[in-house]
Amino acid sequence: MADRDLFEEDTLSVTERLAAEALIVDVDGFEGPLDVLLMLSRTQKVDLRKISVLHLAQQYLTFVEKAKALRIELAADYLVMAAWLAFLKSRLLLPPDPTEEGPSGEELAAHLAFQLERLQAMRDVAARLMARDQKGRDFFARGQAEDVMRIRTVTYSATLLDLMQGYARVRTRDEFRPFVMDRHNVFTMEQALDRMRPLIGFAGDWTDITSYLPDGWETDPVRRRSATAATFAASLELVKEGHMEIRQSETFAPIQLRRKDQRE
Amino acid sequence: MSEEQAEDTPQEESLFEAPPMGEQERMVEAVLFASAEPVTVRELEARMPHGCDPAEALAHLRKRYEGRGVRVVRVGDAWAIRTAPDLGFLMQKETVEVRKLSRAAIETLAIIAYHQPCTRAEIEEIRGVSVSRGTIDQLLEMEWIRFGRRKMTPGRPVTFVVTETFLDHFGLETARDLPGLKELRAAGLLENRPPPGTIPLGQRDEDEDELNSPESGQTELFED
Amino acid sequence: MSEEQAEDTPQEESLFEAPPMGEQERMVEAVLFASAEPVTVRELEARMPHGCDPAEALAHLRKRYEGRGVRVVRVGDAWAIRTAPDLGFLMQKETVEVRKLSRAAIETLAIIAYHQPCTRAEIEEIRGVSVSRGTIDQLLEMEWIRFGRRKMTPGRPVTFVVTETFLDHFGLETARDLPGLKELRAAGLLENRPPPGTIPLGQRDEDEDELNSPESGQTELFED
Repeated sequence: MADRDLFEEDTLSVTERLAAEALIVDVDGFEGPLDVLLMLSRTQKVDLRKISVLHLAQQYLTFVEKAKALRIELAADYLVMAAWLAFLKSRLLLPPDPTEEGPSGEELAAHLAFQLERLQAMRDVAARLMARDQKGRDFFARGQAEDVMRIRTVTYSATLLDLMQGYARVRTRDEFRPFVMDRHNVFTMEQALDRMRPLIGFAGDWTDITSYLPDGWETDPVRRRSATAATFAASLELVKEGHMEIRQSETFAPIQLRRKDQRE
Repeated sequence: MSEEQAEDTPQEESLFEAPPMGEQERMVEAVLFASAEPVTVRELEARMPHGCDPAEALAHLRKRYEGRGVRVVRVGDAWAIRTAPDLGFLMQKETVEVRKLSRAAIETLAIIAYHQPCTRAEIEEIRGVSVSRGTIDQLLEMEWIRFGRRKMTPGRPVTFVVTETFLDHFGLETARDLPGLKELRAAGLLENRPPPGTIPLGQRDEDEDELNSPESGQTELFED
Repeated sequence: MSEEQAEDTPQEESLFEAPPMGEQERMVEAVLFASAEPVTVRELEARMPHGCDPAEALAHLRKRYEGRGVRVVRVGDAWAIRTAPDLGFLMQKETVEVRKLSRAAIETLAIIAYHQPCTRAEIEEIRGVSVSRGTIDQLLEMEWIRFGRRKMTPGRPVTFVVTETFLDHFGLETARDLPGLKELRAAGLLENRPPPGTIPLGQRDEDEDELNSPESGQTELFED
């Protein structure tokens, strides 16, 4: 019996306790209940297809019982497997109940045998795979690989929409600088001041403000308006500075300017 | 562009005609020798002058190197030159220490190789234990496995398949050359048999057929 | 001695007798192939079974590779396998990468397209930022712009115009087909005025006429 090899006696002497501890390591070494079942089944020394599942279930249940007796902590899946095998055992032992639904004991047993055989087969081929000649151990790749010069051609692309959006972006930016856009038709007060300062010296008597308008700004109404406003504002500034005097006889009458006599 | 390249080769007159087969063989030889990684026929075609037939040149080259110190080997859809395995003893200097794989990793790898495309649930069902994240990660990191197509089963789980790097490492031409594959299939051990009493997934067979059909992944062009 | 025996136990039986020359040639071939660096005769001797004559094996191997795609060459006092020089062109892999043009380049290109012939100063005035040399160079290199006639203004600055390649890429027959050009012009958005405070160059209007006149430098571009 396989369980004999694993579990000697139930009475706990010091040596047996030590053995029990060693067994914990052993259980840890198993990769789950299926692994244990596979190990147990090997002791039957028959083709896995001819294995006695009933016998195997009994062996496993003994294994679990002994483990419990030795206070070996078993993971839940070991216990789940034990419960399932106990169920399987009862199905195999009792005559089939025709009213009962679900798979028969034979079907379940056959599937377990298949699972064990498949796991064993996978282990066998895994071993064969690892026994193959391996690169870097048995055969070798080129040691001095030549660099493949990568000629990377970078193609840049842009769509018409990109182009349009780019242009619109640039142009929209311009719109947020209105003074740049509008200056063409704007005569600023600074410009008017610059123009008037050198002229006022010659204006000894009352002179109409329109004579101070810059050349070429009189015809276009837009430009004339801007120039008139700038010149008027500049005049007020010059009056404030005390360089000039300004007068208007009545509403909408011509505005007249003259140099302020500094001695007064 | 390839015409321009052809001008540089000895076959100046062959602007519209491919170079002679002997010359093509030399080219394939040069490219395979230069690369440590397997080179696909497609890449050969892209690098060789227009009109070349790298597949045929490969067949010639393979024959030429039979029994020599290096061999022309097929790796999936690609080709490589590798030293003859019997001369491994000369290469202690080049030997690379392969990271020891755990038993779980080796088994997981074998299950993926023989059952691909294979889900994590299938690996767990076969091994009877859960697969740790680290095991899969390690195999992915080594580039021995990669993600395959998702399965058309509920939850659309991801699948794993083995890579060309895997084939290259174990000197396999295709995944079909895995040792013992035919016997396992004949024994029905590669079938995905659902436990009795559960609803069969009904998808596995399709996928398996695909894996084995000549129309799948690996082309038949280079079968001897 | 048969080759098979040599394969299995190359060293054991050759305690007193060296492997046959053919076998030695295979060994040299494999070592030269797998080694990361050129290998000296001395190193070969150390790695090969006792009694081998690597110098002679090398001579045989060298002859064998004559005229092949790779050659056995001497590097200092060591030996290596290298690609035949006439096949160097195969060691290039061409890849084409498509990248989006930078915003600066797009804007510069758009300004040139809409305002051509256009000087760098004009581009900068419109964009409000300086134009980097690299941007202009990139557009020139792509052959989307080229140099136009010099401007008849102080300093005689060079101008840029768009090319046929540009028109091809954007599917335009002429630069006048640029969408919205006329509309933008009608809206007065394309009038280019000198910044206030500078002396009017009195050139711009002429240039704009030139842009549209068939007699100007870029005739071929703008003829319908």
